Amino acid sequence: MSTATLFGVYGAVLVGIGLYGMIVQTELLRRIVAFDVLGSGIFLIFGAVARRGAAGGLASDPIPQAMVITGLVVAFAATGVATALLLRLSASAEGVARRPEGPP
Amino acid sequence: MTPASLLDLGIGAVALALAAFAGAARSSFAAIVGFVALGLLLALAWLRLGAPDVALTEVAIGGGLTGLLLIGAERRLRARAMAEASDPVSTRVRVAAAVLSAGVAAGLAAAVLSLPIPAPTLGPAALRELPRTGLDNPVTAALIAFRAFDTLAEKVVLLLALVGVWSLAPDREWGGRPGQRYPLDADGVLAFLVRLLVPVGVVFGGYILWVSAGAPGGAFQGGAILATMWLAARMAGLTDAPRLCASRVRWALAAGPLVFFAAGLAGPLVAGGFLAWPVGFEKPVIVAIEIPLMLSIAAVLGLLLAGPAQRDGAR
Amino acid sequence: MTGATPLLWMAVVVPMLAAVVALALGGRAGERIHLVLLPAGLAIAVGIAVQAARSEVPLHYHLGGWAPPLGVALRADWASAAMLLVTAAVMCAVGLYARGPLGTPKGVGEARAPYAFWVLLPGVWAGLNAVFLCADLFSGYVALELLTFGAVPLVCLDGRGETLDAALRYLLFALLGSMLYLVGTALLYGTYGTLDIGLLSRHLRGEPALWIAIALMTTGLLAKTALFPLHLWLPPAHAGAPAPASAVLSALVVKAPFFLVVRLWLDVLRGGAGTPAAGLLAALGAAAILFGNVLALRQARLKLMIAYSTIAQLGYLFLIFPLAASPAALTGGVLQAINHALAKAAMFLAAGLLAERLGHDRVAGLGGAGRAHPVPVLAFALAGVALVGLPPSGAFLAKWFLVSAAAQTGQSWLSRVTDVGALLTSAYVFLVLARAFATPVEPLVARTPPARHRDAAALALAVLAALLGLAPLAAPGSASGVSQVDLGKALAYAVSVAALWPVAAGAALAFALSRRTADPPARGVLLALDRSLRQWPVAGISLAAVALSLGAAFLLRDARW
Amino acid sequence: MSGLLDLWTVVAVSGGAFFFLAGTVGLLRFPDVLTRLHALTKADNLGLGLVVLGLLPRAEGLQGAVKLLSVWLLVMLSGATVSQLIARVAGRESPPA
Repeated sequence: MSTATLFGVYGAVLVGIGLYGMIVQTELLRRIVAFDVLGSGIFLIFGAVARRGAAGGLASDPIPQAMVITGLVVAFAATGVATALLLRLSASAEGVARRPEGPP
Repeated sequence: MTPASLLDLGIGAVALALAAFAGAARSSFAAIVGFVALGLLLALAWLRLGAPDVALTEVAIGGGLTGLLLIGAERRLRARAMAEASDPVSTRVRVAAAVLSAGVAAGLAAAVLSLPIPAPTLGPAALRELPRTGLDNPVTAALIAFRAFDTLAEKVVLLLALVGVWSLAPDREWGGRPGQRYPLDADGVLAFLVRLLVPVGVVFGGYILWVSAGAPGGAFQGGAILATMWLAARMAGLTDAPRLCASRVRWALAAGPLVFFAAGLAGPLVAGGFLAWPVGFEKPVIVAIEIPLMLSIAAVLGLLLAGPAQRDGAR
Repeated sequence: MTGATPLLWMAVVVPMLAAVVALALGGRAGERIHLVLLPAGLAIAVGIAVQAARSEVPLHYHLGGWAPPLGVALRADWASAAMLLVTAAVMCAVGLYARGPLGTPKGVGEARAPYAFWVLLPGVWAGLNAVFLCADLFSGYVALELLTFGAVPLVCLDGRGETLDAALRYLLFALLGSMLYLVGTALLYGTYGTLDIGLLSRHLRGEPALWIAIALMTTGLLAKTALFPLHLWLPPAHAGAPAPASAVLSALVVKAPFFLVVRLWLDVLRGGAGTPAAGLLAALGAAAILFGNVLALRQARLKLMIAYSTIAQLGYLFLIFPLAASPAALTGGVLQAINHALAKAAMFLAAGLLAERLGHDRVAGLGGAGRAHPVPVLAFALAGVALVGLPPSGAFLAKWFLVSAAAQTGQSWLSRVTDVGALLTSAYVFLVLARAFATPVEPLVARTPPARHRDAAALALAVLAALLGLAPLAAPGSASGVSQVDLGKALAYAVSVAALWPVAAGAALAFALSRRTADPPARGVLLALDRSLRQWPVAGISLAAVALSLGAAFLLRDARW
Repeated sequence: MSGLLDLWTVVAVSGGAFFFLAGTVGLLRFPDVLTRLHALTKADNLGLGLVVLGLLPRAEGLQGAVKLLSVWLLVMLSGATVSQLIARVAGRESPPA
């Protein structure tokens, strides 16, 4: 198996681990960590795609690389908004987080 | 089995173990440490995949800044001893989730294994058009020329995310300073390190941007380094976060994207289209965009890390 | 090149620029900039619509002068143009309406909620236009994220704990959806070396990676559009947000992922998704219609009722996929999306006005509102007419397209679903009206003086929705097929017994229910089902199950390639 | 000459790897924060130092050598500071007997 395919498969497994974590984690911060793991897996699949596209002296196709860089930054922003929301939620006196279903 | 493929196998196996650890660890702190380690390891994977630009971004943003965000949140949550939504998930649900997630992973793996040979690629096309961008690094060219629209939109995404974070401030603290004030430890080791490191870091951030025309690097990576330097200076108590209503803060955030917009809007007049760069002046134009862009990225990343205003509010 | 027009990038860049400048200037600048943005955005949308109607080919623009596959393009067909127009219309009404409740208070330089709202609203507008215009699936991802980050903070602008909870759920589920979409783009790029919709549709050879990619992307988009059973986040988010934000979220934001599903299934796959998968989407849509409408009828609070009604109305959109062989289906789907956008925005605005003036939004306590506050109630009634599908609303025409497409393709079960949906919709619309015209239990005290421009904003949208069915009279010969419809035939159908019995039955049901004075009881099989489906782990499992079922359905598709 | 340099690289990098291994084992096996730190800093300073020294002859020109050395210097600097900070926190939480 080539490096690209190998990391692509690893990426797929990371997606599975992250997805499972996002579904079953009850602690919200852990859910966010699982989201980041899921994202890492997806970016790795992009990496596999990029590496497979190595041609003309390039070690890797630059277009998917640019997409991953964009995606990484967006994932960071997502983590930022999610943690800020979580912190505000935990600080709010109502502490609705204890009501797992939320309203109504 | 070549040494290189053994290395790949090893990196992947440890990455999976770390991901599983991040999922299964008992404390959230351990889970976050697992994730940060995963990010660092994935940077090695990106080098193996021939993508040093992404490796830099992964280290700086994927593992580094995201890890900082998560650790900061964990520390504050622990301080509040928040009663978590602790409806335990039943075993049945866990099994169903595990089976279905495995199914999705298997489907993805099958898709990866079935990708066509020879693989389609835009690499040669990017190389062919590279001279028209005045750059030598095709990844930078993709970000700032071929797919400049996505990059521009993503800058706006970052700003919206920041305004979203800001909007979570308590009303009375609006416009105040984010995060806590760290005491100055004047003779301490941290202040010493930061005084030594910040100039190096700032030079390095600029260097990462400057070389990105021809070598791995870019505005994101440079901006991430600058943001970390700012955080280090705050943690050492050498500087405090500014008030978020200060107009210099607002303009520092907007300047990069606005220069990008302005250059894009000049395109139809001087280069035949929105986001088209004038022939013969591509590189100076791109540099003129990327320098303010990096500063704005540093500001937005640093302020996303800092969070909403929580003291010294206007009211 | 024919069909190239700079208006396309302007439609995205002008609101983006407004957001960035509003962020930089701060204070009241956002509100003021919005006053300039409204006419500009509307003019751009009208300009695109006019050009799209005149052009033989879809409009397009190569950004930076780089042609796909290396560069990215924007593209507008009649459906994009229609969505841009309705977006501009709703944004204008919401922008005018919000100047009251979300204006910066006098004597304050800058306030939290108004500042955030007037930066995020143009951001959402930019995101919507970018989704409707993108010709590249990765640009579509960035556009979806613009929407997510613009929309989520709007949910919790008032900072109450329950809205924070709703916002966090919405964010995490939407992000999960984005990730599934993103991984699909990776697989598509790895298979075809491009993400341009037009190029992709020409290169398809039916590889397994294609089907896995489309299954994951579609599932991600369904999560973001809150199609049953992936609706866990929608009711608390749409009901908890301030009224103008609810209007934008419910009317427009959930339409964007649907629009990308249409792009994937009808443009990339060119209708070749196969019967089982299309049937699966339609079955989920049908379930959404029945489930969402019954739950809407069971809600005690007006805003929750409207939010559940959105879940049902989104279901109609997915009925078009098994009918994709008939061009009428897409026309019907887009018309339904537009009709719902106008009607639902009007309803949320009207509900917001009523809640401000009554001090609550309990349906059982609306008594006397019809006399005291006639304009919001009239707006609600007209929007209700449009939701039920009475002529001359857009929904009546949309339903006509659906019914005729269903008859052409021999799938008349879809018409039964729409009949039951109309019955239930008319029941809750008439229930609200019956309550509003009942004698109040205690005399009403107006809390805030009515502001005429805000009443007018809600009413204008409602009138537009109620008259949308007359669009064929105005639309010039366009590719949409709207103008080819035989309006006489459609009208004859709309006033036939076949179309009117559900409405009458619903009205009767509403009358029966309105004799109860208390809130509806909070128990029942469907309510319990809803509660369990909206638990996070269950919704996550549903998401994965939908992805796998779609993948399996693709494998079973009739051999087309 | 090049044979000797290769030998140097092999020896030095292997030595560095040994210190990393020893440091990791120490991190896992030692009982408390301070002893673990002790193990870690050995890996950082000696291990990385030897690896850098071993790689120096293979650096691409002067610029590459300077980069390698500055990596070592920066890691030493931050490692020393961070272990100071960790030790301080550890000392505050459970003062040495």
